[in-house]
Amino acid sequence: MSHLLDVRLDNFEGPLDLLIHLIYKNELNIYDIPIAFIAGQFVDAVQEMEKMDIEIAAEFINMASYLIYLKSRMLLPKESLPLEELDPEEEKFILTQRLVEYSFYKDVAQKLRELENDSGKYLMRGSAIFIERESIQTEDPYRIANAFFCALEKDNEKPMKFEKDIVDVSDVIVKIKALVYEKQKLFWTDVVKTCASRREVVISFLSVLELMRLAIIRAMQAETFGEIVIEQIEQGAANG
Amino acid sequence: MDREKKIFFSSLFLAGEPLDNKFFRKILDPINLENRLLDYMEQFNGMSLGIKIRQVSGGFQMVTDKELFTELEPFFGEKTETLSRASLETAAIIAYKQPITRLEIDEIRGVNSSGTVRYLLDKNLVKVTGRKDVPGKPLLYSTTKFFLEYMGINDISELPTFREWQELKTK
Amino acid sequence: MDREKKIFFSSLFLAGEPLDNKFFRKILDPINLENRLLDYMEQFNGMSLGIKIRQVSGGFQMVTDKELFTELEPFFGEKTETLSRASLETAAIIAYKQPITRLEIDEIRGVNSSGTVRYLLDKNLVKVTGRKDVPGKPLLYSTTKFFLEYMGINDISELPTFREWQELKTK
Repeated sequence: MSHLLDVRLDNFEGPLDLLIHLIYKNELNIYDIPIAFIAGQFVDAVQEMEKMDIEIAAEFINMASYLIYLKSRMLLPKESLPLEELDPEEEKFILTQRLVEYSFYKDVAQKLRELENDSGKYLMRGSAIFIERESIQTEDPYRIANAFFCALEKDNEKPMKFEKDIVDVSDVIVKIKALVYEKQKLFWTDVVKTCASRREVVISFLSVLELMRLAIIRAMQAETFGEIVIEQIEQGAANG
Repeated sequence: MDREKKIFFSSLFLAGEPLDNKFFRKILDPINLENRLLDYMEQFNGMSLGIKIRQVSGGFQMVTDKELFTELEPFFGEKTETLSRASLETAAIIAYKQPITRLEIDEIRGVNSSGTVRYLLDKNLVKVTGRKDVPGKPLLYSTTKFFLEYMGINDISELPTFREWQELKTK
Repeated sequence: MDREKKIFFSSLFLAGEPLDNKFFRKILDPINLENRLLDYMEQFNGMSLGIKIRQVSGGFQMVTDKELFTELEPFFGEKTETLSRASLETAAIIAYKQPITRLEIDEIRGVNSSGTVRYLLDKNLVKVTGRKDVPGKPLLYSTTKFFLEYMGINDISELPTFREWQELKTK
Protein backbone atom coordinates (compact mmCIF):
# COMPACT_ATOMS: atom_id res chain seq x y z
CA MET A 1 0.00 0.00 0.00
CA SER A 2 2.87 2.39 0.74
CA HIS A 3 4.03 1.92 -2.86
CA LEU A 4 0.71 3.06 -4.17
CA LEU A 5 1.92 6.59 -4.59
CA ASP A 6 4.99 6.60 -6.69
CA VAL A 7 4.71 10.34 -6.91
CA ARG A 8 4.42 12.59 -3.90
CA LEU A 9 1.06 14.13 -3.26
CA ASP A 10 2.39 17.65 -3.54
CA ASN A 11 3.33 16.83 -7.11
CA PHE A 12 -0.35 16.75 -7.90
CA GLU A 13 -2.11 19.90 -8.89
CA GLY A 14 -5.24 18.82 -7.04
CA PRO A 15 -7.61 15.96 -6.34
CA LEU A 16 -8.66 15.71 -9.99
CA ASP A 17 -5.04 15.35 -10.97
CA LEU A 18 -4.57 12.56 -8.44
CA LEU A 19 -7.74 10.84 -9.63
CA ILE A 20 -6.54 10.91 -13.25
CA HIS A 21 -3.21 9.54 -12.13
CA LEU A 22 -4.94 6.64 -10.38
CA ILE A 23 -7.14 5.96 -13.41
CA TYR A 24 -4.15 5.80 -15.79
CA LYS A 25 -2.05 3.86 -13.30
CA ASN A 26 -4.71 1.17 -12.98
CA GLU A 27 -5.50 1.30 -16.70
CA LEU A 28 -9.13 2.14 -16.11
CA ASN A 29 -11.56 3.58 -18.63
CA ILE A 30 -12.01 7.22 -17.76
CA TYR A 31 -15.57 7.12 -19.23
CA ASP A 32 -16.64 4.28 -16.90
CA ILE A 33 -14.84 4.55 -13.62
CA PRO A 34 -15.42 1.82 -11.04
CA ILE A 35 -16.33 4.22 -8.24
CA ALA A 36 -15.89 1.76 -5.34
CA PHE A 37 -12.42 0.80 -6.51
CA ILE A 38 -11.22 4.33 -7.21
CA ALA A 39 -12.68 5.63 -3.92
CA GLY A 40 -10.64 3.02 -2.05
CA GLN A 41 -7.45 3.90 -3.88
CA PHE A 42 -7.98 7.60 -3.37
CA VAL A 43 -8.61 7.29 0.37
CA ASP A 44 -5.52 5.09 0.72
CA ALA A 45 -3.42 7.69 -1.05
CA VAL A 46 -4.65 10.46 1.21
CA GLN A 47 -4.07 8.36 4.32
CA GLU A 48 -0.59 7.57 3.14
CA MET A 49 0.08 11.24 2.87
CA GLU A 50 -1.19 11.80 6.39
CA LYS A 51 1.19 9.15 7.63
CA MET A 52 4.06 10.88 5.88
CA ASP A 53 3.05 14.00 7.75
CA ILE A 54 2.42 15.98 4.59
CA GLU A 55 -0.07 18.75 4.93
CA ILE A 56 -3.06 17.74 2.93
CA ALA A 57 -5.07 20.40 1.18
CA ALA A 58 -8.76 20.52 2.04
CA GLU A 59 -9.61 19.76 -1.58
CA PHE A 60 -8.18 16.23 -1.23
CA ILE A 61 -10.20 15.54 1.91
CA ASN A 62 -13.35 16.86 0.24
CA MET A 63 -12.81 14.65 -2.77
CA ALA A 64 -12.15 11.60 -0.59
CA SER A 65 -15.39 12.08 1.37
CA TYR A 66 -17.30 12.75 -1.83
CA LEU A 67 -16.04 9.52 -3.37
CA ILE A 68 -16.99 7.53 -0.26
CA TYR A 69 -20.41 9.10 -0.29
CA LEU A 70 -20.85 8.29 -3.98
CA LYS A 71 -19.67 4.73 -3.46
CA SER A 72 -22.15 4.17 -0.64
CA ARG A 73 -24.97 5.68 -2.69
CA MET A 74 -24.26 3.34 -5.55
CA LEU A 75 -24.52 0.34 -3.24
CA LEU A 76 -28.02 1.27 -2.09
CA PRO A 77 -31.07 0.17 -4.08
CA LYS A 78 -32.44 2.95 -6.27
CA GLU A 79 -35.85 3.01 -4.59
CA SER A 80 -34.37 3.91 -1.20
CA LEU A 81 -32.91 7.21 -2.47
CA PRO A 82 -34.59 10.46 -1.48
CA LEU A 83 -36.31 12.08 -4.48
CA GLU A 84 -34.57 15.44 -4.22
CA GLU A 85 -31.15 13.91 -4.69
CA LEU A 86 -29.47 13.13 -7.99
CA ASP A 87 -29.38 9.63 -9.33
CA PRO A 88 -25.90 8.24 -8.44
CA GLU A 89 -25.37 7.32 -12.08
CA GLU A 90 -25.96 10.94 -12.99
CA GLU A 91 -23.52 12.02 -10.29
CA LYS A 92 -20.96 9.66 -11.69
CA PHE A 93 -21.58 11.10 -15.15
CA ILE A 94 -20.96 14.62 -13.87
CA LEU A 95 -17.74 13.50 -12.15
CA THR A 96 -16.67 11.82 -15.40
CA GLN A 97 -17.31 15.02 -17.33
CA ARG A 98 -15.20 16.96 -14.88
CA LEU A 99 -12.39 14.44 -15.11
CA VAL A 100 -12.46 14.39 -18.89
CA GLU A 101 -12.46 18.16 -19.07
CA TYR A 102 -9.66 18.41 -16.56
CA SER A 103 -7.61 15.81 -18.35
CA PHE A 104 -8.05 17.80 -21.58
CA TYR A 105 -6.56 20.89 -19.92
CA LYS A 106 -3.83 18.78 -18.40
CA ASP A 107 -2.84 17.69 -21.89
CA VAL A 108 -3.12 21.21 -23.25
CA ALA A 109 -0.83 22.35 -20.45
CA GLN A 110 1.63 19.74 -21.67
CA LYS A 111 1.25 21.07 -25.21
CA LEU A 112 1.87 24.59 -23.92
CA ARG A 113 4.99 23.33 -22.20
CA GLU A 114 6.26 22.08 -25.57
CA LEU A 115 5.36 25.36 -27.25
CA GLU A 116 7.09 27.27 -24.48
CA ASN A 117 10.27 25.25 -24.90
CA ASP A 118 10.14 25.47 -28.64
CA SER A 119 9.40 29.19 -28.71
CA GLY A 120 12.23 29.81 -26.26
CA LYS A 121 14.65 28.52 -28.87
CA TYR A 122 13.80 31.33 -31.24
CA LEU A 123 15.98 34.09 -29.91
CA MET A 124 14.80 37.60 -30.40
CA ARG A 125 16.14 41.01 -29.80
CA GLY A 126 14.50 42.54 -26.75
CA SER A 127 14.55 46.11 -27.85
CA ALA A 128 14.03 48.07 -31.02
CA ILE A 129 16.91 49.69 -32.85
CA PHE A 130 16.51 53.34 -33.59
CA ILE A 131 18.12 54.67 -36.71
CA GLU A 132 20.67 57.30 -35.87
CA ARG A 133 19.58 60.31 -37.80
CA GLU A 134 23.06 61.76 -38.06
CA SER A 135 25.01 58.83 -39.30
CA ILE A 136 22.42 58.05 -41.90
CA GLN A 137 21.67 61.49 -43.17
CA THR A 138 24.51 63.85 -42.67
CA GLU A 139 27.81 62.95 -41.09
CA ASP A 140 30.21 61.37 -43.45
CA PRO A 141 33.98 61.57 -43.72
CA TYR A 142 33.71 64.31 -46.30
CA ARG A 143 31.79 66.55 -43.95
CA ILE A 144 34.41 66.01 -41.27
CA ALA A 145 37.18 66.80 -43.73
CA ASN A 146 35.31 69.85 -44.87
CA ALA A 147 34.84 71.10 -41.32
CA PHE A 148 38.52 70.62 -40.57
CA PHE A 149 40.07 72.13 -43.65
CA CYS A 150 37.64 75.03 -43.62
CA ALA A 151 38.60 75.71 -40.02
CA LEU A 152 42.25 75.73 -41.05
CA GLU A 153 41.58 78.16 -43.89
CA LYS A 154 39.47 80.35 -41.66
CA ASP A 155 42.55 80.76 -39.50
CA ASN A 156 43.98 83.27 -42.00
CA GLU A 157 40.90 85.41 -42.12
CA LYS A 158 40.29 88.14 -39.59
CA PRO A 159 37.79 86.81 -37.09
CA MET A 160 34.48 88.54 -37.44
CA LYS A 161 33.31 90.41 -34.41
CA PHE A 162 29.68 90.70 -33.60
CA GLU A 163 28.70 93.82 -31.70
CA LYS A 164 25.81 93.85 -29.38
CA ASP A 165 22.91 95.33 -31.21
CA ILE A 166 21.54 96.99 -28.14
CA VAL A 167 23.84 99.81 -27.02
CA ASP A 168 23.74 100.51 -23.35
CA VAL A 169 23.97 104.25 -22.41
CA SER A 170 25.98 103.57 -19.27
CA ASP A 171 28.46 101.45 -21.30
CA VAL A 172 28.94 104.34 -23.71
CA ILE A 173 29.43 106.85 -20.87
CA VAL A 174 32.14 104.63 -19.43
CA LYS A 175 33.78 104.38 -22.84
CA ILE A 176 33.82 108.15 -23.45
CA LYS A 177 35.07 108.84 -19.93
CA ALA A 178 37.92 106.42 -20.51
CA LEU A 179 38.76 108.08 -23.81
CA VAL A 180 38.77 111.52 -22.21
CA TYR A 181 40.91 110.42 -19.26
CA GLU A 182 43.33 108.82 -21.64
CA LYS A 183 43.71 111.70 -24.11
CA GLN A 184 42.68 114.70 -22.00
CA LYS A 185 41.54 116.36 -25.21
CA LEU A 186 39.92 114.90 -28.31
CA PHE A 187 37.58 115.68 -31.18
CA TRP A 188 33.98 114.52 -31.44
CA THR A 189 34.93 112.78 -34.70
CA ASP A 190 37.33 110.63 -32.67
CA VAL A 191 34.39 109.48 -30.61
CA VAL A 192 32.34 108.78 -33.73
CA LYS A 193 35.13 106.58 -35.08
CA THR A 194 34.72 104.24 -32.11
CA CYS A 195 31.02 103.75 -32.82
CA ALA A 196 29.86 100.59 -34.54
CA SER A 197 26.44 101.91 -35.47
CA ARG A 198 24.45 105.05 -36.11
CA ARG A 199 22.56 104.25 -32.97
CA GLU A 200 25.75 104.28 -30.95
CA VAL A 201 26.65 107.70 -32.40
CA VAL A 202 23.35 109.09 -31.16
CA ILE A 203 23.84 107.55 -27.73
CA SER A 204 27.43 108.85 -27.63
CA PHE A 205 26.20 112.37 -28.31
CA LEU A 206 23.67 112.06 -25.47
CA SER A 207 26.45 110.69 -23.25
CA VAL A 208 28.66 113.70 -24.01
CA LEU A 209 25.81 116.00 -23.00
CA GLU A 210 25.33 114.01 -19.80
CA LEU A 211 29.06 114.19 -18.94
CA MET A 212 28.96 117.96 -19.52
CA ARG A 213 26.01 118.19 -17.14
CA LEU A 214 27.98 116.25 -14.55
CA ALA A 215 30.89 118.68 -15.08
CA ILE A 216 33.28 115.91 -15.99
CA ILE A 217 34.02 117.23 -19.46
CA ARG A 218 33.55 120.40 -21.38
CA ALA A 219 32.90 120.70 -25.10
CA MET A 220 33.55 123.61 -27.39
CA GLN A 221 32.88 124.36 -31.01
CA ALA A 222 34.98 127.05 -32.67
CA GLU A 223 32.58 127.68 -35.54
CA THR A 224 29.23 126.43 -36.81
CA PHE A 225 29.60 122.82 -38.23
CA GLY A 226 33.21 122.95 -37.07
CA GLU A 227 34.96 120.34 -34.99
CA ILE A 228 33.76 119.92 -31.46
CA VAL A 229 36.61 119.70 -28.98
CA ILE A 230 36.01 117.61 -25.88
CA GLU A 231 38.32 118.00 -22.90
CA GLN A 232 38.53 116.80 -19.37
CA ILE A 233 37.72 119.18 -16.53
CA GLU A 234 40.51 118.99 -13.97
CA GLN A 235 39.34 117.66 -10.64
CA GLY A 236 39.02 120.58 -8.26
CA ALA A 237 39.06 122.98 -11.17
CA ALA A 238 35.43 122.16 -11.71
CA ASN A 239 33.07 125.08 -11.39
CA GLY A 240 36.18 127.22 -11.64
CA MET B 1 7.36 45.44 -55.40
CA ASP B 2 10.95 45.13 -54.36
CA ARG B 3 11.05 48.28 -52.24
CA GLU B 4 8.03 47.13 -50.25
CA LYS B 5 9.76 43.86 -49.48
CA LYS B 6 12.84 45.70 -48.26
CA ILE B 7 10.74 47.90 -46.01
CA PHE B 8 9.03 44.79 -44.60
CA PHE B 9 12.36 43.13 -43.80
CA SER B 10 14.06 46.20 -42.44
CA SER B 11 11.11 47.19 -40.22
CA LEU B 12 11.11 43.74 -38.67
CA PHE B 13 14.86 43.95 -38.22
CA LEU B 14 14.62 47.27 -36.41
CA ALA B 15 11.55 46.46 -34.30
CA GLY B 16 12.73 43.16 -32.80
CA GLU B 17 9.26 42.64 -31.40
CA PRO B 18 6.30 41.50 -33.51
CA LEU B 19 4.79 44.08 -35.84
CA ASP B 20 1.15 43.55 -36.72
CA ASN B 21 -0.69 44.06 -39.98
CA LYS B 22 -1.99 47.39 -38.74
CA PHE B 23 1.56 48.67 -38.66
CA PHE B 24 2.29 47.52 -42.19
CA ARG B 25 -0.96 48.96 -43.51
CA LYS B 26 0.24 52.34 -42.32
CA ILE B 27 3.61 52.10 -43.99
CA LEU B 28 2.76 50.08 -47.13
CA ASP B 29 -0.01 49.87 -49.73
CA PRO B 30 -2.84 48.19 -47.78
CA ILE B 31 -4.59 46.55 -50.74
CA ASN B 32 -4.13 42.80 -50.55
CA LEU B 33 -1.14 43.44 -48.33
CA GLU B 34 -1.32 40.37 -46.12
CA ASN B 35 -0.87 37.95 -48.97
CA ARG B 36 2.18 39.82 -50.15
CA LEU B 37 3.66 39.85 -46.65
CA LEU B 38 3.18 36.10 -46.35
CA ASP B 39 4.91 35.74 -49.67
CA TYR B 40 7.85 37.91 -48.55
CA MET B 41 8.08 35.90 -45.33
CA GLU B 42 8.36 32.68 -47.30
CA GLN B 43 10.99 34.17 -49.59
CA PHE B 44 13.00 35.37 -46.61
CA ASN B 45 12.80 32.06 -44.79
CA GLY B 46 13.69 30.25 -47.99
CA MET B 47 17.09 31.93 -47.99
CA SER B 48 18.15 30.10 -44.79
CA LEU B 49 20.06 33.01 -43.32
CA GLY B 50 19.87 31.81 -39.73
CA ILE B 51 17.36 34.59 -39.24
CA LYS B 52 13.69 33.81 -39.68
CA ILE B 53 10.44 35.69 -39.94
CA ARG B 54 7.71 33.99 -37.94
CA GLN B 55 4.02 34.68 -37.69
CA VAL B 56 3.17 35.31 -34.11
CA SER B 57 0.46 36.99 -32.00
CA GLY B 58 -1.29 38.31 -35.09
CA GLY B 59 1.82 39.80 -36.63
CA PHE B 60 5.30 39.11 -37.91
CA GLN B 61 8.53 38.92 -35.95
CA MET B 62 12.16 38.49 -36.90
CA VAL B 63 13.88 35.84 -34.78
CA THR B 64 16.87 33.56 -35.08
CA ASP B 65 16.61 30.02 -36.34
CA LYS B 66 16.04 27.58 -33.51
CA GLU B 67 18.70 25.23 -34.81
CA LEU B 68 21.30 27.86 -33.82
CA PHE B 69 20.03 28.01 -30.25
CA THR B 70 22.94 26.15 -28.67
CA GLU B 71 25.57 28.40 -30.26
CA LEU B 72 23.76 31.68 -29.68
CA GLU B 73 22.25 30.98 -26.28
CA PRO B 74 25.42 31.57 -24.21
CA PHE B 75 25.78 35.04 -25.69
CA PHE B 76 22.25 36.20 -26.36
CA GLY B 77 19.93 33.93 -24.37
CA GLU B 78 18.05 35.34 -21.46
CA LYS B 79 17.79 33.12 -18.43
CA THR B 80 14.08 32.91 -17.81
CA GLU B 81 12.39 30.32 -15.69
CA THR B 82 9.74 28.25 -17.39
CA LEU B 83 6.16 28.20 -16.17
CA SER B 84 5.10 25.74 -13.46
CA ARG B 85 2.56 23.05 -14.22
CA ALA B 86 -0.07 24.91 -12.21
CA SER B 87 0.56 28.08 -14.24
CA LEU B 88 0.42 26.23 -17.54
CA GLU B 89 -2.81 24.48 -16.54
CA THR B 90 -4.41 27.73 -15.44
CA ALA B 91 -3.22 29.54 -18.56
CA ALA B 92 -4.64 26.72 -20.68
CA ILE B 93 -8.05 27.03 -19.04
CA ILE B 94 -8.09 30.81 -19.44
CA ALA B 95 -6.98 30.48 -23.07
CA TYR B 96 -9.90 28.21 -23.97
CA LYS B 97 -12.62 29.65 -21.76
CA GLN B 98 -11.86 33.36 -21.92
CA PRO B 99 -13.25 35.52 -20.49
CA ILE B 100 -13.50 33.44 -17.33
CA THR B 101 -13.74 34.15 -13.58
CA ARG B 102 -11.37 32.79 -10.98
CA LEU B 103 -14.11 30.68 -9.43
CA GLU B 104 -14.81 29.01 -12.75
CA ILE B 105 -11.10 28.20 -13.10
CA ASP B 106 -11.11 26.77 -9.55
CA GLU B 107 -14.04 24.54 -10.44
CA ILE B 108 -12.30 23.07 -13.44
CA ARG B 109 -9.00 22.56 -11.64
CA GLY B 110 -10.55 21.41 -8.37
CA VAL B 111 -8.21 23.71 -6.42
CA ASN B 112 -7.87 27.35 -5.56
CA SER B 113 -6.07 29.21 -8.35
CA SER B 114 -5.71 32.70 -6.92
CA GLY B 115 -1.92 32.38 -6.56
CA THR B 116 -1.33 31.15 -10.08
CA VAL B 117 -3.70 33.71 -11.59
CA ARG B 118 -1.80 36.47 -9.82
CA TYR B 119 1.47 35.03 -11.10
CA LEU B 120 0.15 34.96 -14.67
CA LEU B 121 -1.04 38.55 -14.30
CA ASP B 122 2.42 39.57 -13.09
CA LYS B 123 3.99 37.84 -16.06
CA ASN B 124 1.63 39.67 -18.40
CA LEU B 125 0.39 36.35 -19.75
CA VAL B 126 -3.22 37.05 -18.71
CA LYS B 127 -5.12 40.24 -18.06
CA VAL B 128 -8.39 41.39 -16.52
CA THR B 129 -10.95 42.08 -19.23
CA GLY B 130 -14.03 43.08 -17.26
CA ARG B 131 -16.47 41.81 -14.68
CA LYS B 132 -19.06 39.08 -14.96
CA ASP B 133 -22.66 40.20 -14.57
CA VAL B 134 -23.48 37.85 -11.68
CA PRO B 135 -23.77 38.56 -7.93
CA GLY B 136 -20.45 39.78 -6.58
CA LYS B 137 -19.39 40.98 -10.06
CA PRO B 138 -16.24 38.86 -10.18
CA LEU B 139 -13.34 39.82 -12.45
CA LEU B 140 -12.99 38.16 -15.82
CA TYR B 141 -9.62 37.03 -17.15
CA SER B 142 -8.32 36.56 -20.69
CA THR B 143 -4.95 35.72 -22.19
CA THR B 144 -2.79 38.52 -23.58
CA LYS B 145 -1.07 39.13 -26.89
CA PHE B 146 2.17 38.40 -25.07
CA PHE B 147 0.83 34.95 -24.19
CA LEU B 148 0.65 34.20 -27.93
CA GLU B 149 4.13 35.58 -28.45
CA TYR B 150 5.47 33.64 -25.50
CA MET B 151 4.02 30.41 -26.86
CA GLY B 152 5.09 31.29 -30.38
CA ILE B 153 1.61 31.00 -31.83
CA ASN B 154 -0.34 33.37 -34.01
CA ASP B 155 -3.78 32.76 -32.58
CA ILE B 156 -5.53 30.75 -29.87
CA SER B 157 -7.18 28.72 -32.61
CA GLU B 158 -3.83 27.06 -33.27
CA LEU B 159 -4.24 25.08 -30.06
CA PRO B 160 -6.00 21.67 -30.44
CA THR B 161 -9.76 21.70 -30.02
CA PHE B 162 -11.51 19.49 -27.50
CA ARG B 163 -12.95 17.40 -30.33
CA GLU B 164 -9.54 16.85 -31.90
CA TRP B 165 -8.18 15.84 -28.53
CA GLN B 166 -11.03 13.37 -27.92
CA GLU B 167 -10.53 11.76 -31.30
CA LEU B 168 -6.87 11.27 -30.55
CA LYS B 169 -7.65 9.87 -27.11
CA THR B 170 -10.20 7.31 -28.23
CA LYS B 171 -8.01 5.97 -31.00
CA MET C 1 30.63 26.68 -43.94
CA ASP C 2 26.96 27.37 -44.09
CA ARG C 3 26.33 27.11 -40.36
CA GLU C 4 29.08 29.59 -39.62
CA LYS C 5 27.50 32.06 -42.00
CA LYS C 6 24.15 31.67 -40.28
CA ILE C 7 25.70 32.25 -36.87
CA PHE C 8 27.40 35.37 -38.23
CA PHE C 9 24.13 36.78 -39.56
CA SER C 10 22.00 35.85 -36.57
CA SER C 11 24.50 37.19 -34.02
CA LEU C 12 24.54 40.52 -35.80
CA PHE C 13 20.75 40.52 -35.87
CA LEU C 14 20.47 39.81 -32.15
CA ALA C 15 23.16 42.27 -31.12
CA GLY C 16 21.87 45.17 -33.16
CA GLU C 17 25.02 46.99 -32.22
CA PRO C 18 28.47 46.35 -33.65
CA LEU C 19 30.18 43.07 -32.79
CA ASP C 20 33.93 43.08 -33.03
CA ASN C 21 36.19 40.45 -34.50
CA LYS C 22 37.10 39.32 -31.00
CA PHE C 23 33.53 38.21 -30.47
CA PHE C 24 33.45 36.17 -33.65
CA ARG C 25 36.79 34.55 -32.85
CA LYS C 26 35.20 33.27 -29.65
CA ILE C 27 32.11 31.85 -31.30
CA LEU C 28 33.59 30.70 -34.64
CA ASP C 29 36.74 29.00 -35.91
CA PRO C 30 39.32 31.81 -35.65
CA ILE C 31 41.63 30.63 -38.41
CA ASN C 32 41.45 33.00 -41.34
CA LEU C 33 38.09 34.09 -39.98
CA GLU C 34 38.09 37.70 -41.04
CA ASN C 35 38.32 36.90 -44.72
CA ARG C 36 35.38 34.57 -44.44
CA LEU C 37 33.36 37.18 -42.56
CA LEU C 38 34.07 39.74 -45.26
CA ASP C 39 32.90 37.22 -47.79
CA TYR C 40 29.67 36.56 -45.84
CA MET C 41 29.10 40.29 -45.56
CA GLU C 42 29.36 40.66 -49.30
CA GLN C 43 27.00 37.78 -49.87
CA PHE C 44 24.48 39.24 -47.46
CA ASN C 45 24.65 42.70 -48.96
CA GLY C 46 24.35 41.23 -52.42
CA MET C 47 20.86 39.97 -51.59
CA SER C 48 19.48 43.51 -51.28
CA LEU C 49 17.19 42.78 -48.38
CA GLY C 50 16.93 46.36 -47.15
CA ILE C 51 19.19 45.20 -44.33
CA LYS C 52 22.92 45.56 -44.71
CA ILE C 53 26.04 44.46 -42.88
CA ARG C 54 28.66 47.16 -42.63
CA GLN C 55 32.24 47.10 -41.41
CA VAL C 56 32.73 49.35 -38.48
CA SER C 57 35.45 50.10 -35.92
CA GLY C 58 37.13 46.71 -36.01
CA GLY C 59 33.92 44.73 -36.38
CA PHE C 60 30.59 44.40 -38.12
CA GLN C 61 27.13 45.82 -37.61
CA MET C 62 23.77 45.03 -39.12
CA VAL C 63 21.91 48.16 -40.18
CA THR C 64 19.09 49.14 -42.47
CA ASP C 65 19.72 50.33 -45.97
CA LYS C 66 20.23 54.09 -46.19
CA GLU C 67 17.82 54.37 -49.09
CA LEU C 68 14.89 53.34 -46.87
CA PHE C 69 15.51 56.15 -44.42
CA THR C 70 12.50 58.26 -45.38
CA GLU C 71 10.04 55.39 -44.95
CA LEU C 72 11.53 54.03 -41.73
CA GLU C 73 12.43 57.29 -40.05
CA PRO C 74 8.91 58.23 -38.86
CA PHE C 75 8.65 54.93 -36.97
CA PHE C 76 12.21 54.15 -35.99
CA GLY C 77 13.99 57.50 -36.16
CA GLU C 78 16.01 58.39 -33.14
CA LYS C 79 14.93 61.57 -31.46
CA THR C 80 18.31 63.28 -31.33
CA GLU C 81 19.67 66.50 -32.67
CA THR C 82 22.42 66.44 -35.25
CA LEU C 83 25.81 67.78 -34.31
CA SER C 84 26.02 71.55 -34.39
CA ARG C 85 28.51 73.21 -36.71
CA ALA C 86 30.71 74.02 -33.73
CA SER C 87 30.70 70.40 -32.53
CA LEU C 88 31.36 69.07 -35.98
CA GLU C 89 34.26 71.47 -36.46
CA THR C 90 35.75 70.59 -33.08
CA ALA C 91 35.33 66.86 -33.68
CA ALA C 92 36.98 67.26 -37.08
CA ILE C 93 39.99 69.08 -35.61
CA ILE C 94 40.40 66.40 -32.95
CA ALA C 95 40.06 63.66 -35.57
CA TYR C 96 42.81 65.07 -37.77
CA LYS C 97 45.16 66.42 -35.09
CA GLN C 98 44.78 63.84 -32.33
CA PRO C 99 46.03 63.83 -29.67
CA ILE C 100 45.41 67.55 -29.24
CA THR C 101 44.93 69.96 -26.33
CA ARG C 102 41.96 72.25 -25.87
CA LEU C 103 44.12 75.31 -26.35
CA GLU C 104 45.36 74.02 -29.68
CA ILE C 105 41.78 73.47 -30.78
CA ASP C 106 40.91 77.01 -29.67
CA GLU C 107 43.79 78.38 -31.73
CA ILE C 108 42.58 76.70 -34.90
CA ARG C 109 38.96 77.64 -34.35
CA GLY C 110 39.67 81.16 -33.09
CA VAL C 111 37.14 80.70 -30.31
CA ASN C 112 36.93 78.99 -26.97
CA SER C 113 35.95 75.33 -27.42
CA SER C 114 35.53 74.16 -23.85
CA GLY C 115 31.75 73.84 -24.21
CA THR C 116 31.86 71.84 -27.42
CA VAL C 117 34.67 69.61 -26.16
CA ARG C 118 32.59 68.80 -23.09
CA TYR C 119 29.60 68.06 -25.35
CA LEU C 120 31.67 65.70 -27.49
CA LEU C 121 32.96 63.95 -24.36
CA ASP C 122 29.36 63.49 -23.19
CA LYS C 123 28.39 62.09 -26.58
CA ASN C 124 31.31 59.67 -26.37
CA LEU C 125 32.71 60.98 -29.65
CA VAL C 126 36.00 62.06 -28.10
CA LYS C 127 37.93 61.00 -25.02
CA VAL C 128 40.87 62.09 -22.92
CA THR C 129 43.98 60.12 -23.83
CA GLY C 130 46.68 61.69 -21.66
CA ARG C 131 48.40 64.95 -20.83
CA LYS C 132 50.77 66.99 -22.95
CA ASP C 133 54.29 67.35 -21.60
CA VAL C 134 54.28 71.16 -21.53
CA PRO C 135 53.81 73.59 -18.63
CA GLY C 136 50.37 73.14 -17.09
CA LYS C 137 50.19 69.55 -18.40
CA PRO C 138 46.99 70.13 -20.40
CA LEU C 139 44.71 67.20 -21.26
CA LEU C 140 45.00 65.61 -24.68
CA TYR C 141 41.90 64.61 -26.62
CA SER C 142 41.38 61.92 -29.25
CA THR C 143 38.36 60.51 -31.06
CA THR C 144 36.71 57.31 -29.84
CA LYS C 145 35.80 54.00 -31.41
CA PHE C 146 32.22 55.24 -31.40
CA PHE C 147 33.31 58.22 -33.48
CA LEU C 148 34.45 55.82 -36.20
CA GLU C 149 31.17 53.98 -36.02
CA TYR C 150 29.29 57.23 -36.13
CA MET C 151 31.12 58.31 -39.25
CA GLY C 152 30.78 54.87 -40.79
CA ILE C 153 34.52 54.38 -41.20
CA ASN C 154 36.93 51.71 -40.01
CA ASP C 155 39.91 53.78 -39.22
CA ILE C 156 40.92 57.43 -38.91
CA SER C 157 43.19 56.98 -41.93
CA GLU C 158 40.05 56.60 -44.05
CA LEU C 159 39.27 60.28 -43.62
CA PRO C 160 39.96 62.28 -46.79
CA THR C 161 43.36 63.93 -47.02
CA PHE C 162 43.75 67.61 -47.81
CA ARG C 163 44.41 66.81 -51.46
CA GLU C 164 41.35 64.55 -51.69
CA TRP C 165 39.22 67.17 -50.02
CA GLN C 166 40.36 69.81 -52.49
CA GLU C 167 39.55 67.54 -55.39
CA LEU C 168 36.10 66.82 -53.96
CA LYS C 169 35.51 70.49 -53.35
CA THR C 170 36.30 71.61 -56.84
CA LYS C 171 34.06 69.04 -58.45
